Amino acid sequence: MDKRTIAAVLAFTIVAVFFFFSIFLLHPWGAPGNVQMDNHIIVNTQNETGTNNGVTSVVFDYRGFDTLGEATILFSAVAGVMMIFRRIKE
Amino acid sequence: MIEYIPYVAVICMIFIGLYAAIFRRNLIKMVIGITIIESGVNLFLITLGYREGGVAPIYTSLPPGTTYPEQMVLPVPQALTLTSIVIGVAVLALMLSLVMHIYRKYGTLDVQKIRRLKE
Amino acid sequence: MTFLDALLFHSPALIIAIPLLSAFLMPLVSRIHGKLRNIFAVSMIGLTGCVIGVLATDVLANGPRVYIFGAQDIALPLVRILFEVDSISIFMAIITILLAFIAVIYSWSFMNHQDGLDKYYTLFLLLLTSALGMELTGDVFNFFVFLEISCITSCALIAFWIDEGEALEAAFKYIVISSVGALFVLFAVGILYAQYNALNIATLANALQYSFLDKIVLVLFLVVLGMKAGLAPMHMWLPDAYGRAPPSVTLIIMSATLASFYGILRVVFTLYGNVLTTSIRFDLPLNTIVGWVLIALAIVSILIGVIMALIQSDFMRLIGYTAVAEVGYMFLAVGTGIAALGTPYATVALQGGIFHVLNDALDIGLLFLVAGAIYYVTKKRSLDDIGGLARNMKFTTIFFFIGLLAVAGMPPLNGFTSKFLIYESVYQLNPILSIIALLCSILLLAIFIKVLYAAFLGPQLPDLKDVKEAPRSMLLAMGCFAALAIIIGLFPNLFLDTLVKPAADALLNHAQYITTVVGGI
Amino acid sequence: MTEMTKIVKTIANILFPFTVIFGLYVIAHGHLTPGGGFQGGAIVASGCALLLVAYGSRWVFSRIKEKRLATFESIGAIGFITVALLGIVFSMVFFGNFLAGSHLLFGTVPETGSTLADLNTGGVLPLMNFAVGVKVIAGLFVIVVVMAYASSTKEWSQ
Repeated sequence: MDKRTIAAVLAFTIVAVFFFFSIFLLHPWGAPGNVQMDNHIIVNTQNETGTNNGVTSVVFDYRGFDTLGEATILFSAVAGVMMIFRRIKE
Repeated sequence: MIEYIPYVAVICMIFIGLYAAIFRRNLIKMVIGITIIESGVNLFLITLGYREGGVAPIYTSLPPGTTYPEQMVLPVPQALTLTSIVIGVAVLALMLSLVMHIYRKYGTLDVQKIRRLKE
Repeated sequence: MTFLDALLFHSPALIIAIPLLSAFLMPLVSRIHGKLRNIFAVSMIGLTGCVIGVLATDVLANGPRVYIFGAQDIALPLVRILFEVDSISIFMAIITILLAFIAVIYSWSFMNHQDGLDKYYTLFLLLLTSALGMELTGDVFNFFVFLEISCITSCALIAFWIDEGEALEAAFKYIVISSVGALFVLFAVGILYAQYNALNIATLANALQYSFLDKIVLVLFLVVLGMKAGLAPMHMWLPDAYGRAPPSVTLIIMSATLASFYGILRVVFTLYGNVLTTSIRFDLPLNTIVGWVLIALAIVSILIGVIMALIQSDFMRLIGYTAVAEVGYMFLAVGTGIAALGTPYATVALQGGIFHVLNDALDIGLLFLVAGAIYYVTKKRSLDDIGGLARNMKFTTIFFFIGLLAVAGMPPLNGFTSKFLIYESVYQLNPILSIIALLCSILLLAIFIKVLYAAFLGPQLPDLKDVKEAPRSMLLAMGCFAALAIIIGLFPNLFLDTLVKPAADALLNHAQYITTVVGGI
Repeated sequence: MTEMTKIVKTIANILFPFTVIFGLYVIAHGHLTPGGGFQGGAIVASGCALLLVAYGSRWVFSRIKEKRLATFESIGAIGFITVALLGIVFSMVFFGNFLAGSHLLFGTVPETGSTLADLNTGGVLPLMNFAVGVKVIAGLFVIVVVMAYASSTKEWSQ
């Protein structure tokens, strides 16, 4: 193995160990720290957006602009794939 | 330690995917590596939003006696993961169409051989 | 509420909605008629430019504006996405729309023999939307979504010439690096969300206590956005992408790169604004460490850019490496601004860096347009195959000469004004850095003189006898850039006082950014 | 992809309608039960991919022109962004939910707490769900058809 892969493997393991020990600072699974934003959404998703489904109210109303970006991503992926394969017709 | 098992799984998935993306020479294996990183990050987002004994934040026929908002799972990470999954599909479609074209043009999927053919 | 007030009130949303709606309409419009498609694209980008102009006059006059998506007023805890437009983001939006407008005029005639043009214009408008979105958004996850859109659209545009193997390979390398980087940005956004349960930049900046996890978030943001902006050790994709993509595409990808540079400014100055001066281990404040890291990477990228540009034979790859060197100058200035935060020359350095963003966009853009004109006329990429073009392509030679002087930072042109600010302020931090930057700029001049002689002045090659001048719309695009370079070069204070100084103050004064959101309107 | 045997085709014929109906159900009830435009669209697109696998890409490509699918997709996208722009016209803000609680289409507000699903709620959300659903169905199906057809044609005119 030449020097480059050894250096890459070394850097890779250092970052992996570094990340591994940093996740123990996060809040334990199942007990999120502060939840003020999500509680606000759960409590008045029905009267503010008129839907029963909290997740859809976040996807389309509270954070609807993300879903517009989302739709653009799918639209650009389709435009990209069709552009790359624009010459396959006989 | 037991509450941190999902995060350990997240870190393992991310770094397995990163290993495949960096060290594998076959193009398809790099694409698979990126998909593994992507599912690792999605798992991370979802584990952030879980509440002990939580129910999905949907009010249609809620199991009786669940006190909201304490016993409901956080909705925002699920919306973020939905966006991230569709991003994964879009990136995957683009990468695979590029790989198909590169294979059609160079006849090989090995990065070293492609670099040699290019000169 | 007259029409102008309504337009002004909704302008942040319209800046994104107009190019997006025109991108969605493009497949339908282009089925009607080809010429209509070009007119539609140019008019829509012009319309967005007008809306940006209206918003710019208001933001530069009376401070940042906030626009919430889905509600009239801000309700804490902040749940909705909001756009926060202050003078630095509107300054970057002006640069982006200027590059896009010139690129669309240029591609009117550059692309007229190509097929698949409706997809080209759709992806062009989507990349423009994502660059504008990255610059205007006040939400961390929204920034990630727009970063991802710019990844996908610029990768597809790099691979536009699908019959060239190198373009596909450059696009694949770009998409792999960018998507892995964007996934780590998502990981960082997840960590921020886990700690503070907020996704808005202002609320996060207000609540940030700089724990160990926030150090990881800062490192992830700096690494990934540095890679997207073309900083030194992670710049490998940039010369391939700029070298292999059509030049009008390179212009718009450059605006996405500058948007990532803006992302770094926003993260360091606003998100970490409160904690920037807290001291961590062995009493070194955060800003010295971040500043000196950026300076070190900037010097490395200047050196790599200049040395690699010296040995390139492919014209566009040579300009690609010069672009890496120019990004190095920007990071050198911003690094000094961060390292010596609070001293008078730090603000001068920051102003120099921000002014250099505008100048670099114009100069490197002009050089790419010239390279495109040569490729359009002679169909040749490498400098050895072309020679003696000055006889037939007079205007292109003049524009190349202006671009050459501007990139090297010669006095009458705009490169000089910002590079002078950078040298002057970096000198006060550490004289060696300023000397290195000066020498590299002179070396750049030497490289481009060699290119000028090789491509334009030398003896006429036999097969290039019947070469005719580039079409009119390409000359118009190059003319606009050259005219702007001369105007900025002759009247720098006009641009410095109206655009650059308020932008630098907006960055340094992050408290105003936070109170406009958290303190209620 | 080449054509499959008769058995696979008949099974695909049986399964395809149920998949499409279930996908449309998930899109239509996105604001009441788990689901929405993206998930329902993906289900219907998987049904179409089932047909593609069973009948081979040449048959599907001759039946369905990718141009028409691309038009469907841009119609869905335009629908989504016009509903958002209507927010500016009616409720003075981009992405404003002007239909919620307005006694127009999808206007009634559900009473708080655990309620039975009333389809006529959700304001702008069902419209956005339909638009995104159309877009995802057409988009994913175009990607799958184009890639399948590209992998099956031997030579591409460069």
